[in-house]
Amino acid sequence: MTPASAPMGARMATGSAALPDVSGYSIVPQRHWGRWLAVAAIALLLAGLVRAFAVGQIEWDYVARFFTAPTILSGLFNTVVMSVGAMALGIALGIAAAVMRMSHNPVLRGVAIGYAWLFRGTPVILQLLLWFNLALIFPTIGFGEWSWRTVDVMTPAVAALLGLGINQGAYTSEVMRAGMLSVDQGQYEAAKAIGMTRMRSLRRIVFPQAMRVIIPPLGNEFIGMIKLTSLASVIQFAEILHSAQNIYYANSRVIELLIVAAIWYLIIVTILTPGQMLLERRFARGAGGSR
Amino acid sequence: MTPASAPMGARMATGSAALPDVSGYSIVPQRHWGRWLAVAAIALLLAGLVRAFAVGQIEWDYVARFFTAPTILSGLFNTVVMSVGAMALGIALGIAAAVMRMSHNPVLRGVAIGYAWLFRGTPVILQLLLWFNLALIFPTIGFGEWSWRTVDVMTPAVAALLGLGINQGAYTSEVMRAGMLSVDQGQYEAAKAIGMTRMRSLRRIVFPQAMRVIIPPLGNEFIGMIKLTSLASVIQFAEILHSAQNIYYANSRVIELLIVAAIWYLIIVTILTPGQMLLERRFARGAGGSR
Amino acid sequence: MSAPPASPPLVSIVDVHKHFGGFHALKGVSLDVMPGEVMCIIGASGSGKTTLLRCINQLVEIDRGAIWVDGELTGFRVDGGRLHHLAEAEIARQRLATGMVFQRFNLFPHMTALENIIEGPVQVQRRRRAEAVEEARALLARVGLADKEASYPANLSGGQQQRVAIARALAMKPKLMLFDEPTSALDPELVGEVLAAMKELAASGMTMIVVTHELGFAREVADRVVYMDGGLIVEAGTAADVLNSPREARTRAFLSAVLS
Amino acid sequence: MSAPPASPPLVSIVDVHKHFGGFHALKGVSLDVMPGEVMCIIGASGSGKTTLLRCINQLVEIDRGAIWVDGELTGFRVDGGRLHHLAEAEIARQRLATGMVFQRFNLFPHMTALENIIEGPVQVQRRRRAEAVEEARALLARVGLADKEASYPANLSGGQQQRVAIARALAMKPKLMLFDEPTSALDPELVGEVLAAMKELAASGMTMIVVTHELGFAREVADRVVYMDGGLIVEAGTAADVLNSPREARTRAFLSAVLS
Amino acid sequence: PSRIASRGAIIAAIVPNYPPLDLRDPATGKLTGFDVELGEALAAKLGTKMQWQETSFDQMVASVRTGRVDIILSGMSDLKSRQDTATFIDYLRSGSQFFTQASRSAEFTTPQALCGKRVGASRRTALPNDIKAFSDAECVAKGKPAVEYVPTEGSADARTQLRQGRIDAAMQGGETLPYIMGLEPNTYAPVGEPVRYTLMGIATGKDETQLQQALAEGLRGLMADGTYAKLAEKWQLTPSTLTEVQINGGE
Ligand SMILES: Nc1ncnc2c1ncn2[C@@H]1O[C@H](COP(=O)(O)OP(=O)(O)OP(=O)(O)O)[C@@H](O)[C@H]1O
Ligand SMILES: Nc1ncnc2c1ncn2[C@@H]1O[C@H](COP(=O)(O)OP(=O)(O)OP(=O)(O)O)[C@@H](O)[C@H]1O
Ligand SMILES: [Mg+2]
Ligand SMILES: [Mg+2]
Repeated sequence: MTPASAPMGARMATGSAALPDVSGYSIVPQRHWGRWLAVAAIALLLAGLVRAFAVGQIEWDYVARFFTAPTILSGLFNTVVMSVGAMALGIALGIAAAVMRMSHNPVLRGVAIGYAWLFRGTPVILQLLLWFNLALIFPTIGFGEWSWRTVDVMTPAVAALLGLGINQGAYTSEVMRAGMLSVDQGQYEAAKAIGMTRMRSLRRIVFPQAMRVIIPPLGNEFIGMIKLTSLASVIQFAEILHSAQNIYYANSRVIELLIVAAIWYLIIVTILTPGQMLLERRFARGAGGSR
Repeated sequence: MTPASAPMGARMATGSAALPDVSGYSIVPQRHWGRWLAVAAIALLLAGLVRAFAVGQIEWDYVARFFTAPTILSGLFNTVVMSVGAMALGIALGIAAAVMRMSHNPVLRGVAIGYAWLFRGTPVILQLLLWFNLALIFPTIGFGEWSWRTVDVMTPAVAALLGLGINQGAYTSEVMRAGMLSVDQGQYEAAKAIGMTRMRSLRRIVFPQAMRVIIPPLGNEFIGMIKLTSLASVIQFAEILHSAQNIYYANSRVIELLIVAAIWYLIIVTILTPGQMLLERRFARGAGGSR
Repeated sequence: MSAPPASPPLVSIVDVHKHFGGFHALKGVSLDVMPGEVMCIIGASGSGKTTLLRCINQLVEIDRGAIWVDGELTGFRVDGGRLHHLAEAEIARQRLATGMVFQRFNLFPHMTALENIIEGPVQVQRRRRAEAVEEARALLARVGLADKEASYPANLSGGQQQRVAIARALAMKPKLMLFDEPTSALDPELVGEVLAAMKELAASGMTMIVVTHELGFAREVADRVVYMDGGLIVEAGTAADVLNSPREARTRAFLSAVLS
Repeated sequence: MSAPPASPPLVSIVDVHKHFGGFHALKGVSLDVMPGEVMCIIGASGSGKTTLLRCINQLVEIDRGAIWVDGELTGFRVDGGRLHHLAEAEIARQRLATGMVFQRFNLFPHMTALENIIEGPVQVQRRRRAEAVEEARALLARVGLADKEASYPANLSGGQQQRVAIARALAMKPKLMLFDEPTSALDPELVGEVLAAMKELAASGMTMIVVTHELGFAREVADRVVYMDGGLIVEAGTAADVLNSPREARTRAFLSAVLS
Repeated sequence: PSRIASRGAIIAAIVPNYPPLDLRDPATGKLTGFDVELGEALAAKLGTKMQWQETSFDQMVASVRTGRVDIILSGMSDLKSRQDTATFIDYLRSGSQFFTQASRSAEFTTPQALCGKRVGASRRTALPNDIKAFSDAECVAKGKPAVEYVPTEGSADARTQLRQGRIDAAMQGGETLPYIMGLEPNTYAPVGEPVRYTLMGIATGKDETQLQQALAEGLRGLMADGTYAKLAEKWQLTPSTLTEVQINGGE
């Protein structure tokens, strides 16, 4: 071994003269054969699909025509209103269940756990059918003077609101609970120390901080809710899928109208996604790893 | 101020003689009135519900009778088989999409993103209807010699499998991606350094570690899938809700049969939950905050 | 024991016991604090110092004994020779007499320094916002943070956060201030600024109970020093007595451990 | 430059350049390592030491120049006077000639120490499992961890983990071992055990390139020491030359900073 | 046709939600009903077998069009509007029949009494049109409030809504009522006579003349040998039977 000392950047040792000098050779740009094969296959598939849709038995002018039909637009409106309403109910119930779940009272805790188990354990569609047909169990609702026929109360819209909202509440309660648990115990104590009651400290101190953890999953759940409302079509709530079905029962343009509904759903969901991000940024205020 | 020095545990300073001595007084155990009121209200409500169900227009012997009717049991079987099948397809697609999403090729990445957008942006029920009616677009599937009539291929079971599985894949890909990102970059390098190719290192090193992050959400998704199969009833796949509906179409016992289905769902979901925990523990092997 | 003094004590703790599950954290503590007095509590980890403070402002409920603050029995109402628990709202009202500063600051991270300070006056005491803001600005100036009113806690140093926390407690105009190791979560170079704010407060005549390991501060500021061990007060007296010539062997052992 | 030696170099690096985006991390590095030689690379943070090692075993692709390991041109195939990229499987095969030990150990946390070691031989080299286990036990004994074969990495100390990592690399029977600051993530009291394992390895005749700040180790074990700065080799020579009487001002500045 | 001969079975679409024509036996889960037994007899007569394919009402017409099935034998009405897409071999007469809860039969003695009331029917069928036509002619034209149509998911759901009182009356094929009333005694009562008669037919692809002839021939045979009448009696459908086989007789 002959330790060489040479100027920086130069060859430093011995023997490499035995190796061929490749310094003048140019590098052939890399071609990712397998990769481009995959791309080609996918492109072919997509092209085939597009062609099939174009020449297939879809009449695109029907899609265009019905895209803004009054029935469809009113269905769209109902979808959005129902999503907002059911989500609001879900959030209210979710907060109540989360607070009950964290109470010291075992009965309240048990009720909250049972609620989540029951409604997370059964399909929404089944819950909707049960609410809609509630009159088979309770012909009337209320006591004595104040009693109504269940069917008058339990319209498709009300059944959908209850079914979707109560089901959502079971999921939201978990989100809320995670949010509240994410707030440091010291925050409760600091709130108490300046004379706040438990309820006021939840409202002023704990929830605003929990929001940062709560908003992202809640945004996802809201987008899920938009799509969930489609199930209310089976109980005759006139949301957008129901509207589309009503039209195709009359004119047999099944695929065309399903496509109309699909495009509308994609539009709503695509609009909401950046909205969710804005909201998340808004609630990250003052965060930065303190505490 | 007269600093006193006194034996430990004794009164230490001056002046408290002015205050009444309450040491002999017993403390009245606390009664949480509001809390117990809430409990009473809920108990009343529950009792009322139970009574209503008991005396209401539900014929419980029908529930008992049909609980194990052959149709229901075969529906149950189909529900479970479809859940497993669709989940398996979803996992396969999810892994493929996650790997594509993390590839260097922009086209593959774009396809993976588009896939997630399209299938997460539309309701499953709509996807199921589209698959089931695919023959309206493509009367035949395949090329030349190897071509089949779409309707022979796209039976309710196949349409349900594709609809549920492909939709699930879009969600699972996010789970898989999060799992793969949770594995330290150093692990890929260490795998390369002992001569592994990318695919082998994914299989042997990355996925087994990602499992710990992947299994909990995947368990939730599987439980969700059990309930999602209920939607396949609209395309005539004979899962348990469809079986229940077939029976109540014939005998009009709507609520009774919906209750039968609900109980079965609760049973499956309740059985699966501890199973999920076991699995989670299994995959936490060797974890303990190393790296 | 001794003759009644001119004014009654502000805080009077009589034979207080506290259990956590099976663990006996306070084993009968009695202590009076006079108005304007600064009392330092020292003692080893786990000796019950924090628990005693938390009993005084009712973050923890006592099992036996009694605590009077400003002439009121805390947490209970006497009726027919028996003690009845007070309602939550009553307890919240009683807590207004005491301000508390925590080891970990516990500022509200979603509020600016100013908002942290006015939260209590506006939301709890229902005072006019403009007035509360004016006072809050004065308090911030007093703890040397006049320029930080719009900063969120995440953007303040630990020492600045603790000074905001002191201002937040003072904004409620408490009769008594409790400090639970206010400097022990701070980097050494930040301890001084917080101690300075506390000295200024003591000089202004505030009654203070301070749990601390800063013996220098205790020696300089405390009227009395109390040494706790195993849920009991082992020794109490002037700072000079307790810190320089402790009577008890345990106190001596503790002091020599802290000083080395 | 100098006369051809008896044996050809094991590693021959010729004018290697590497850019990361716009950043020029290696600016033309040339270096030969002879079989059995132990070479230590020292240099300030960001000088390109890690990048050079990663180029040698192709974790990073070079932009210009050439690297030969064991007589093979790495990463490329010469065809018609042009260089063609090798397929991934070929590169993986070439990597078998080098073992690498990382600063952060990078053991596979879901496998026991033994499983970590046999993973390469069994999965990559397709050797019989029983044989691989036997050799792995011998390697564990050699690094002083015979009793830890069933432990998961999470239950090993940093020093133990790093010794398992050395055994894992040796299990592939490499011709060349690369070490990237193998002791800098270790608590000081654990450094010695890892250096001891490396000294034993050097004594056994293994060719080693070691990036390290442990000048004591370099002085004792290295045949040559290379000082890098700003993506270039500034100075190279025997350990005694470079460490005791560096010619370059930058080297002197670096050494005096490290030693103080 | 050769396709059916080589397969050895006719594929028939059925939606088992229309008792007594099409249902699944709750006890056994087997398909049964008048349509099913008639279909089996018909197939036997033609020397082949029936292969039932359960589908949804929405998909039925699409199914013959796409060739998913050879025929639809599921109580389908032979309507002019449907004759564009399929050819029907008529085998039963159906009447769009209002009915109400037995307890309210005194309230609604004639269909005209339903003006201004809520009436439900499956939204997938032609019945909503019948209700509209009736309402226009008998209510609106005579200055009475129109019948309010309430859509339901199927006829079973219409009955469920009727029992809950969500609707005042419902409409479905009158031929099925006797059986339904036997199933749930004292629950329902018909209101007057059917407002419109239609024919129910076996739907086939438009170009499948060979199959249409064979089916018509077989059906005539069943009528001649009394099997048709026997089955109709078993499922309480005698009043709705036809005496001759028609092709596309519906209007
Ligand atoms: N909420 C609680 N539940 C159970 N045990 C508790 C609780 N709070 C305090 N303890 C226990 O009571 C004992 C006294 O605790 P305390 O916090 O009062 O000690 P301290 O003197 O403040 O010690 P340090 O100097 O560590 O803060 C400790 O052993 C502690 O574990
Ligand atoms: N993957 C990468 N992408 C971008 N820049 C990189 C990457 N890897 C290294 N660099 C940059 O290249 C330069 C050299 O990095 P390298 O890790 O080789 O330094 P080093 O000598 O090992 O330093 P240290 O002693 O800190 O490990 C650094 O400025 C680093 O930021
Ligand atoms: Mg403490
Ligand atoms: Mg480095």
